[in-house]
Amino acid sequence: MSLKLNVDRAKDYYHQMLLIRRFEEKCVELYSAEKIRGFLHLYIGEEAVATGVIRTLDEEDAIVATYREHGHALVRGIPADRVMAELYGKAEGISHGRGGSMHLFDVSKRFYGGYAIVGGGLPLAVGMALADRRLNRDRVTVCFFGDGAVAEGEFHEALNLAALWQLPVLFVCENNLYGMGTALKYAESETNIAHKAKSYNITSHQIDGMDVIAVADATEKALKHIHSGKGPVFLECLTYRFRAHSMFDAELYRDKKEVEKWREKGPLVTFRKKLEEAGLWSQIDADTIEKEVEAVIEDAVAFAENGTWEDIADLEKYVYSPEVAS
Amino acid sequence: MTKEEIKTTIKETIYEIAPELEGEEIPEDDNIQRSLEIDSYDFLNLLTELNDKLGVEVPESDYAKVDTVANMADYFAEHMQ
Amino acid sequence: MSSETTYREAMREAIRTAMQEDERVFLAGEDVGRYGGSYAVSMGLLEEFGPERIVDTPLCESGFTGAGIGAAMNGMRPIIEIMTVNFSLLALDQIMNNAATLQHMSAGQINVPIVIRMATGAGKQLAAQHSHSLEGWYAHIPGLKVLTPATVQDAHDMIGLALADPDPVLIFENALLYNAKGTLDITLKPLPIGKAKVEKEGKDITILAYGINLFKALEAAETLEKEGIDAEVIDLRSLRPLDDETIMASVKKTHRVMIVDEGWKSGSISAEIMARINEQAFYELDAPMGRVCTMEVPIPYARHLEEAALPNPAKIVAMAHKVMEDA
Amino acid sequence: MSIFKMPSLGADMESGRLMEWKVKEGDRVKKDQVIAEVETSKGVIEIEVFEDGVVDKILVKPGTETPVGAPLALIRTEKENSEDLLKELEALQGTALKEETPASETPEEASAPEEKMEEEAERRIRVTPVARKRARELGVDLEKLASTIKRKIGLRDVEAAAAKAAQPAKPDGMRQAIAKAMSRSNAEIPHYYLSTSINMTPALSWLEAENSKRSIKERILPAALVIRAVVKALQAVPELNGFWKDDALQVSDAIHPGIAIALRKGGLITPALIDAQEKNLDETMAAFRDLITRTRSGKLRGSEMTKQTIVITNLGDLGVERVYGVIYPPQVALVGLGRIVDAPWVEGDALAIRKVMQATLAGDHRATDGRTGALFLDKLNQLLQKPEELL
Repeated sequence: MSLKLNVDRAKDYYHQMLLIRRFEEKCVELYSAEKIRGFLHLYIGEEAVATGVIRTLDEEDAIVATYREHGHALVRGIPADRVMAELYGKAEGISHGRGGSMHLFDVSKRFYGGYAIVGGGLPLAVGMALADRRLNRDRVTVCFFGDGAVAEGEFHEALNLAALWQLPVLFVCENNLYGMGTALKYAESETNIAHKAKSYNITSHQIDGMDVIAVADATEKALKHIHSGKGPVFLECLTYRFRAHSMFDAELYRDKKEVEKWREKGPLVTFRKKLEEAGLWSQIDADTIEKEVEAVIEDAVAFAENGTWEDIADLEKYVYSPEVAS
Repeated sequence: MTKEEIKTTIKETIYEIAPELEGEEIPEDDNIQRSLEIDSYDFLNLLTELNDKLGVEVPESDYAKVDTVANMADYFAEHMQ
Repeated sequence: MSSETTYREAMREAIRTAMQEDERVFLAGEDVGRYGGSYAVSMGLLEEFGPERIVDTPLCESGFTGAGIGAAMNGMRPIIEIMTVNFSLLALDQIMNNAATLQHMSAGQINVPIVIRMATGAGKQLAAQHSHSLEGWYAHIPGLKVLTPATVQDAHDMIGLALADPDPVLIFENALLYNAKGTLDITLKPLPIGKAKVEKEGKDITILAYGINLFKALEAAETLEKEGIDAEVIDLRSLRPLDDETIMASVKKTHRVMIVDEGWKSGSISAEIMARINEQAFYELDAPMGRVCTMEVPIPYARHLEEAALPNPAKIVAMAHKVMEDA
Repeated sequence: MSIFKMPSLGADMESGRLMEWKVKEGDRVKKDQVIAEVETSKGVIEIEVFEDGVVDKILVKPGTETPVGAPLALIRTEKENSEDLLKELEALQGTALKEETPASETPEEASAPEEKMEEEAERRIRVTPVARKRARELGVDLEKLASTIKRKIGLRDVEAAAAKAAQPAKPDGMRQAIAKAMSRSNAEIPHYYLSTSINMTPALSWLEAENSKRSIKERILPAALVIRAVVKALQAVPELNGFWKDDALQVSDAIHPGIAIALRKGGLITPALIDAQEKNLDETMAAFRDLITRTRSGKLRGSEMTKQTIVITNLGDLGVERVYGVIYPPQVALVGLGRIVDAPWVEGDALAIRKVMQATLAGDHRATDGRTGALFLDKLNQLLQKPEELL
């Protein structure tokens, strides 16, 4: 454990991961109650990746994520109530109900969404990094994507460009072993994704995505590498989603026992174990955190419930920028 | 036939003789020929038609008595009995 | 201040000026740098602005177009050159799913001021995979703006207009026009995006055209003139937004309309225009509308077949006759 | 064989629209028979054939706008085919005939299924959208219009119909025609004018007495009496009745006075009262009546538009006292008649009040001089003093 782990940090990580977990559990409930509609992709089981990476970033660094991005959004600090209202499709949602679960954006937090075409966010991250370099801004763009994206052309195009142009991009592959219902071994000739990334001349590591400390540690190192001008870094985080791909998924493609096995090394379980080993668990006051998180989620649901519907007269808003005087 | 009916008949006949007046108001107290650009031929036609319809033949010597729609109606009313 | 120049040079001049005036502008695409641009638009710019601003990309349309979008989201003013519209299909995900939607999905938090230029059209015996005309197809997509410069003046002006626009703008440059000469007056205030231009006034029939077909339409109008048919020729300039106002005003004047469309008939921009005229000016029509489109075949290689597939002045004249005679 | 062509019904007529054939192929026709109606800028005019014969072939369909001189039909006559005619026929056969024949068949074939459809759709009138809109605005009855226009009704048809309804004889075209003719007249013809006062009391008294004996339908208007007098005066002074052609006066035996007839909403037409010299007063009145009726309903004959040998303009109804007219070329004179007014009149050595009319003669100085004109006016005056002789 190279990262100095203190109580504050431990509390923070635990709080973030628990927030994601409880928020997502609430989402399941609300989806079943038809409060949330559309697609709902849950991040439960993968909390350590978003938390480990994002809590290590500078606030000027940008994030490009996927359609499984509630966790990333929450960790980045987008208020849970705005996220929940967006899932409700309410005018108070972060995108006024136009994005929904798969398209969360908060530019003020440099959170650039929310992409629902697998692999589609990667080139954007490359471009954002290109802009930072051109404008001499010492920032990093972090791009999250799943193992499914590895098969997409855009993955390869983006990696090649980022490496070719030595851009400040941190690629974070959340390898949860399944692209929807297709196991990685049925999709890739080479299942070690970090190896693939290496072939683009990118510094690349495979890490334990269930261990928030390991993730944070690797991120810290990667950021140093990028800031030193050595180009992009690729992190393959081995993780697992405990829930189905989306709400409407019978999970015929995997064994319940496999899920159980992964649950045993879930990020919260793993983290608690580590803290106990370090003698910190008793100091973080898990009950208080639990209550705080419960309160936040309760408030978020109330906020969403009390939200209003966007006026249909405003439907055509946000297709083109408002007229600017030339 | 009342005088009003006679007037209506006169006006209808004027419209027949001069269809392009259709839609225009025909003044009752103005000289028919001058106000409506009715020439002597049209006027003769008008009297011929009215003769057919009302059975009154206006001699030329009485032309001065039938110069307006109102006068013409009076004239016909008088002579129809 | 007006001078005779080519479409290509006018465009290059506009890019050069934009790059001199705004550090955020850069040009990226396949072979735009060392090669000088596959249609030589960017010839000499690499030397002037260096490889950081004239960026040669690998063959990865989706990658570099997406990178352009990302750069635009993050403060730059990229001009992305896709060699031809045919290859833009590889970047369609980025253009359609990202550039066109981000503003809406983010409720106005993000705008994408990207300019995507591409050569378009047939006429050089390049066969089916290098001869598409899909500008009307792109015009289907809300969130995009679609420009089709026909004249040398517009080749110049539209670069500036597109860069100044806060939203994604696609510029379709007909490959046969690059060598075309015309007058350029850089002091003229450009006609805004979304404005059509009446190139020739007339009273008998309106011919709507864009891009290279503007010239075919003007040629046809000359022929018609000799026959006593006074055609009004309008350069649409922008396929999205369409200038309904100018179109309807002309329909109200001539009561007869035909459209020249480089695209295929089915689901084309000409179909859209006809539909709008039907919606907005049905009671102005004195004859069924006509159109000349590309024949519904993948563009063939052989010269005579290709020529037969495309709109030309004779077809335009014939269609004008049909519309005129249908009284 | 002869070719029946679109006649020139006026110096300024360039083309006409054949509206209706009154004969069909194979019909026997007689000289002067009206065989078609042609729409011109001056209205619909019936046109006559000039020879006896049989209609061999109709070359132009109704509704077709045809330039003056273009062949409309072939008439089989006894006339021998001259070389020129043969050539012309050949040319026709080569072009117009061959073109026209299939052209007149194709649309029929093409319209056959359409007609069927129309029947099924209870004969829906085909009107373009803008025509429909304009018809509403202008109050044009499309049903009525559709009964005369068999093809699709367009904007132009509606506007033409509206214009026609507003002004039966297309004043614009007419105005232009008059403008052209009058400009030419003033430029070419050196006019001289003579005027005389005529005591109309005897004529009007006689006429009133005469009319009082007649039914209203047989009454004679003063205008007819004056026309009759002018005609008789012209018989005495024939030099004013004819044409100036090829730098020479050609006196006409027949007298076809063009009678100026005003169209109430503007414009003036001067159709000929044909062979007025052969008509007594009653016949003159009847012909005058007929001419006015047909002028106003737009049903003049071609010959009436072309044959005038002199013009008589009577603006008396409008209160004008004296008329200085402009001669219609190639005619050589115009008679102008003013209003009949009560005026002091010297009779013997007493002053009396009499009905007085100013008669004016405009003469072409190339053809005649003032003496001729004076003779004419004097004769006219004499005739009107003995109206009973005009019967």
